[in-house]
Amino acid sequence: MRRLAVVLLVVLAAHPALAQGFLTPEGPVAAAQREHLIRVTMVTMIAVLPVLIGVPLILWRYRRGGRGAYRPGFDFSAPLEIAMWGVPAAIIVLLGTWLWQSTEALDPYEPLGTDPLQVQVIGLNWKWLFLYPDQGIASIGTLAIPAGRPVRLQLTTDTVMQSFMVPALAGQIYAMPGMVSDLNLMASRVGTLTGANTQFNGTGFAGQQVDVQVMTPDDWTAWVQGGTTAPSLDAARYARLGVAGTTAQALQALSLPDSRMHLTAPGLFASVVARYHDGAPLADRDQPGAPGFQPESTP
Amino acid sequence: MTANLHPGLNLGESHGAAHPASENRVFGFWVFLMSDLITFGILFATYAASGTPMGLAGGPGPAQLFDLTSVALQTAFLLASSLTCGMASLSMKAHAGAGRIALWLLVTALLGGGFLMLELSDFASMLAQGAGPARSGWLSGFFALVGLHGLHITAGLLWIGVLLGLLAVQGLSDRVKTRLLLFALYWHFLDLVWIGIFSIVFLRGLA
Amino acid sequence: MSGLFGHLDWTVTPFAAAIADPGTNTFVAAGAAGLVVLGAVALLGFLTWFRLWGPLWRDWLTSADHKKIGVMYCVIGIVMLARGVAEGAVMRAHQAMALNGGPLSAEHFAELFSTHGTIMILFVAAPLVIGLINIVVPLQIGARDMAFPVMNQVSLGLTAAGAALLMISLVIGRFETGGWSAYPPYTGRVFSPGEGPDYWIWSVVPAGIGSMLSGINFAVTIYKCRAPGMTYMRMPLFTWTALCAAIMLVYAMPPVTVSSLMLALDRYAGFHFFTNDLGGNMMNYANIFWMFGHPEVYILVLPAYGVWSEVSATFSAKTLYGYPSLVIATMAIAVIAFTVWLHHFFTMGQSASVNIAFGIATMIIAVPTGVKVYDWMATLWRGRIRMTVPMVYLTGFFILFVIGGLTGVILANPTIDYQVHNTLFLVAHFHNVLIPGVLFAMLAGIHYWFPKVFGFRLHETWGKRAAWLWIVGFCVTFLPLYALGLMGMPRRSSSFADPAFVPLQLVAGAGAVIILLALAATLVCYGVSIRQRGTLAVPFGDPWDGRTLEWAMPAPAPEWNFAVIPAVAARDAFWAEKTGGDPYVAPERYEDIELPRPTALGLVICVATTAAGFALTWHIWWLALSGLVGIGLAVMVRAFATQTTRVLPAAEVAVHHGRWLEAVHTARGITRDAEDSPANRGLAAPDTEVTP
Amino acid sequence: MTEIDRDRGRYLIGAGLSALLTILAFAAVALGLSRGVALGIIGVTAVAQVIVQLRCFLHIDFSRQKREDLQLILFSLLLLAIMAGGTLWILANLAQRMM
Ligand code: HEA
Ligand code: HEA
Ligand code: CUA
Ligand SMILES: [Cu+2]
Repeated sequence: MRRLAVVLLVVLAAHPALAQGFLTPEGPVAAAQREHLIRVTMVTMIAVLPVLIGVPLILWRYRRGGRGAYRPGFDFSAPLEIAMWGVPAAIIVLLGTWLWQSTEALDPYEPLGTDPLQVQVIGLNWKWLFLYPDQGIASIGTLAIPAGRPVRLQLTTDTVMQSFMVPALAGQIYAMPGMVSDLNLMASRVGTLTGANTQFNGTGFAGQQVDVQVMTPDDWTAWVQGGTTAPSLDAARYARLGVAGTTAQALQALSLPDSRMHLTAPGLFASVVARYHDGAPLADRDQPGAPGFQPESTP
Repeated sequence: MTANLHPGLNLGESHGAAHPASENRVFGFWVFLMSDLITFGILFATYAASGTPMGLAGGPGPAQLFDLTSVALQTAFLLASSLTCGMASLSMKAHAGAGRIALWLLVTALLGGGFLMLELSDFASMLAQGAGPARSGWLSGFFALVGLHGLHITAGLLWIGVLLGLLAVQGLSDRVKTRLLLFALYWHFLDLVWIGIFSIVFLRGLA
Repeated sequence: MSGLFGHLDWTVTPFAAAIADPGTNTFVAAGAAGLVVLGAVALLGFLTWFRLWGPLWRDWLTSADHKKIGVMYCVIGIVMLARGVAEGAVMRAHQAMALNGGPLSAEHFAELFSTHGTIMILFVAAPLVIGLINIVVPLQIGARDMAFPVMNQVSLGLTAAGAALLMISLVIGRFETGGWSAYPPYTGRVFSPGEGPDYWIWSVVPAGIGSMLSGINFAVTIYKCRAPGMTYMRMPLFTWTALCAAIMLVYAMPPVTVSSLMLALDRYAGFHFFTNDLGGNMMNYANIFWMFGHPEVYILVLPAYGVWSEVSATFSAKTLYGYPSLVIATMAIAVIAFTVWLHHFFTMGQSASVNIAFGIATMIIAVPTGVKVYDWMATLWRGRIRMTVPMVYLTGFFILFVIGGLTGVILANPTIDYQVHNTLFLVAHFHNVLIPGVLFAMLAGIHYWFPKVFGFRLHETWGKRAAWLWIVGFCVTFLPLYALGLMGMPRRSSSFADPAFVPLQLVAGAGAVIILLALAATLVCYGVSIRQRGTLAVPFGDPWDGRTLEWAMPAPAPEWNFAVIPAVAARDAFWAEKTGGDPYVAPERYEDIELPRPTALGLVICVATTAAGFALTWHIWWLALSGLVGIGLAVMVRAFATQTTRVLPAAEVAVHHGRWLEAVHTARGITRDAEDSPANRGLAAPDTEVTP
Repeated sequence: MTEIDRDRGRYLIGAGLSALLTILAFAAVALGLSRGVALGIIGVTAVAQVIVQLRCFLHIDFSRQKREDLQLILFSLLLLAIMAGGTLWILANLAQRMM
């Protein structure tokens, strides 16, 4: 079984799609998660294999007319009881310890190093908007990051609840309106990865994907530079993004050449979060992503 | 079986067959009340968790809305009604006759009704100040919790009506006795929940 | 806005949509709606043609007999199962073709997984489990009926009302699209203004209340109505698991009732529990929903564990191994199940300490569950095993459930859950525990207890064919989903962009075909068995050489269950009598038996609740009010009823029982060699020593 | 003293104690004691009053026959504590990390 599991993992890993999954990690967090998965699977095998192997053997040996001796009164054995409770308990103690350590170590709120790149993420129906406050740019549906540098994502949504996930880097975290959650990640190699929303939010849900472009620091700087000369993300453009639609539809509606925009209002993220806390009711027409949303009416 | 006769009740051995027969019902009703307790518990937790600046959403809070005097009066009404309800059970145990029981029930209903009127007038004045359940998450929690208790009281009043009808039509039969016992449990339970409400909602809010 | 018909008009039917906008998508919807309508019409026609309205009314709809109520629960479960399986198959077919699209619209797909999930958990698995408990528990503990037979009927009525509303949603309007967990704010008024979430709310709330009442009923029955001598530590394990499940129902149903009603207040009355603005907190919805949702899955699986305990002991002709351990493990699972709900939202952003606490609590459940699995293995060990249909399911359960449990333990690690939450890995996990765990057990349980209720066995060969098809079909359909999840494919996706998903999707699609064959084989099995009921009849009542009390009476079991309430002296009460004395002796004297009178209360409540739910969904206020008032009036009027029981004279019981005893004494028992032959009339002879 | 008198006495004592405890709690607020002290008094009097009413109105005690009820109530309180306490812990933790 252990061999089989390894073989299975290798076969799966050779599969092209796995470039997207965390079994072929592109960063330290996903690598640790994969490590943890393998450890847990292997250790549980101690408790599981006896069942997988034992059941067929017992069924054969003790079948009616089979060789096994019949002991209809056998209903207790102290050593067996001890093993039955003890072995799983011991395994759980071990797994619990690992769970504790790894959960503390991989708290998504903990930065992965000093001076992380700050990216603010706003979930919209059905696209992700990334803001780079320090660089003064924004980008729809594309998250570009430099390889080797820790990244700190701060997430919220300007519509219903969503969950931002990049499997090859760090997995996922929920994003909710009026709230900010964190996800720290880092990519070790250059490449293109896929990210997604995993929390169902309507008909465009399946298409709410993200291109995660991991670049060399130089390429990344150039990419950022290009963004500062792109059309700017003003209030009207932002409001237009709130209309439910895919990334492609949004880019077309704003007639953008590529995903980048110039971020002129550094407080955009904070104001999106604050919108839900100002004590006034929000009419349907002011709720991005809702069927009744009207971009013109948003202040 | 007899050693395990069901409690909570005021029926004694003197009540013969009615006693064991009511056993299952009373126990079942206890279980139901415990389920109801969880319902209230969730609303309590929701209410308590929403008393944050975010939950208040800039709207009025306890200090502006709660009226200590009215709450004290409501508490007095409900406690008194619990006592009169106990007197109804006691009259049953003492074989004091259907009339005496009906009288105590009527008093209980009047006190319960008084409680309800006060509560509704508090609700009305909150609504008049623009502090309805639609104003904030905290107010939603408040109206759901206190309102659910009020609904229970209303159901209790209807129940008294049915009991009075039963007493009139069937007299003090064994079945009616059991129903009276269940009602008494229910009514005392509502008083217990009210202790939670005036302590956690009103007094904590005003302290 | 809301006149006599509220928001209702002809355009809300899928037929209108199919005419306005013909295509695969609208045709599938209209076809499904058409099937429901045709099915209803055919049923009405059938009943009228064969003049079955009278018997249906007298013997079933107004009956308060726990066995009949149990059977009706199972019928609801099986009818809804047909819809649920069909939806599952359609979803798999769609996803197999969903590279950048797929035949169905995204909205239709969303309706499918939402109805499928809601139906399978609340209207298939739960009714089957509750139905089986209803049928079996009073027989196992030596009781005449449930503690509250009429309330039992009301529970059934409420569950049926929820199911009815779900079926209506197929024909009139649309269902909710946010999954069976229906998270707001997506399901709130702003983002889902239509009737969909309302349909969900008003089918879930009555079913939840009905289940809570069932829980009370089962708990009181088991606490208070046991036969003399049936101490706690002599109760059969199925009864133990039923007791624990019942207690869980009492405490786990309020959360879902509350969270659904809070959602309703948000939607109907502008409250702000879960809205985006004015202090709503949608995280609390997830919190409350899973306070129900997690215990619910253990409510379903505990009775399933109970079935395995009965089946493993009976068919290995051996005492159950480790009875005290099994009891302790059952109780442990029931209690710990209330402390783990947060594992459904590890990724919401709470701190590591919270995740650690709930993660470890979750893992601990693996210990008692493991003990149970090992105990069943030890029961088989040194037994004399007959590979009957229930045993085939048990085998499938052993191998597959352990894998599902293992992936559960994997999910319990927040570290890993950050990766596989909301992916197909999770979908694979829960089908892997629900199908081999719960549904295989229900199939095994139905096969096992069917003769007790209907008086004849089910066909073994067809049963085995079906069982193997289920096992194989399950593996082919769901194991590939683990891999897809690890590759990062989110659940609830109506399409995907990565061509690498295609091969495994195709395999899973093929599996769905095998599953449809399995369903067909199951139905054939029932059909064949009904046609051959003469040769399969087991009137003496003990076809499997059973061990517990329910096998000590004729099959079908009489309405009053026991001619005289038995006195219990040992754990495997019937087995003890068979080995130590004569179980078929006439009692010294018979007594009058009090039985519940038929009543229409459950039916009235069912109709009124369905009407109220439908009316609330469509904002038809006068009807909603009438329905609610109707429910209240029905309960009040019932309070005035005095003639609630009828008495069956002792003489009648004596005649019935005596005739059976006489037949038993003139018949010859069979050994287990003849178990699957027409010679098996339900009387077991001591099993001979078999040489290898 | 007959059994009935004893029972009546018990109801009256229960009501009297309840009234007293209620007055204490309300007084703590009405007199404007410091919030901490007031909350302490409210908490203690509430628990005390629940126990008084369980004892005097609902006749729950430690005697053999009532033990089943007591167990049921304690088990319910355990689950209530898990659910309500868990909710408060989870939501407070989330609020602290997200707002
Ligand atoms: C008990 C629960 C149960 C059962 C049995 C099933 C059965 C099936 N499910 Fe299930 N499914 C769920 C519960 C269940 N499901 C839930 C809760 C969801 C989540 C919904 C959401 O997202 O909110 C879901 C979601 C879900 C999806 C959506 C996945 C996604 O999110 O992307 C899909 C897709 O194909 C699917 C497929 C199937 C298939 C093909 C079957 C079946 O066809 C498999 C075969 C059926 C059986 C093996 C049943 C056993 C047979 C019997 C009981 C025999 C009949 C008995 C008699 C006649 C007496 N399911
Ligand atoms: C009958 C149904 C059922 C059962 C029995 C289980 C059993 C378990 N489940 Fe599952 N679960 C569901 C139904 C069920 N689950 C459903 C429906 C969902 C998703 C709902 C949704 O989102 O729509 C879900 C989701 C779910 C999650 C949430 C994941 C997420 O959303 O990201 C988690 C996380 O911890 C989890 C864990 C477990 C565990 C640890 C068990 C354990 O009880 C398993 C214990 C069993 C074993 C471990 C195997 C036997 C043991 C041994 C052979 C020996 C000992 C083993 C060891 C020592 C390891 N389940
Ligand atoms: Cu999510 Cu606060
Ligand atoms: Cu769970």
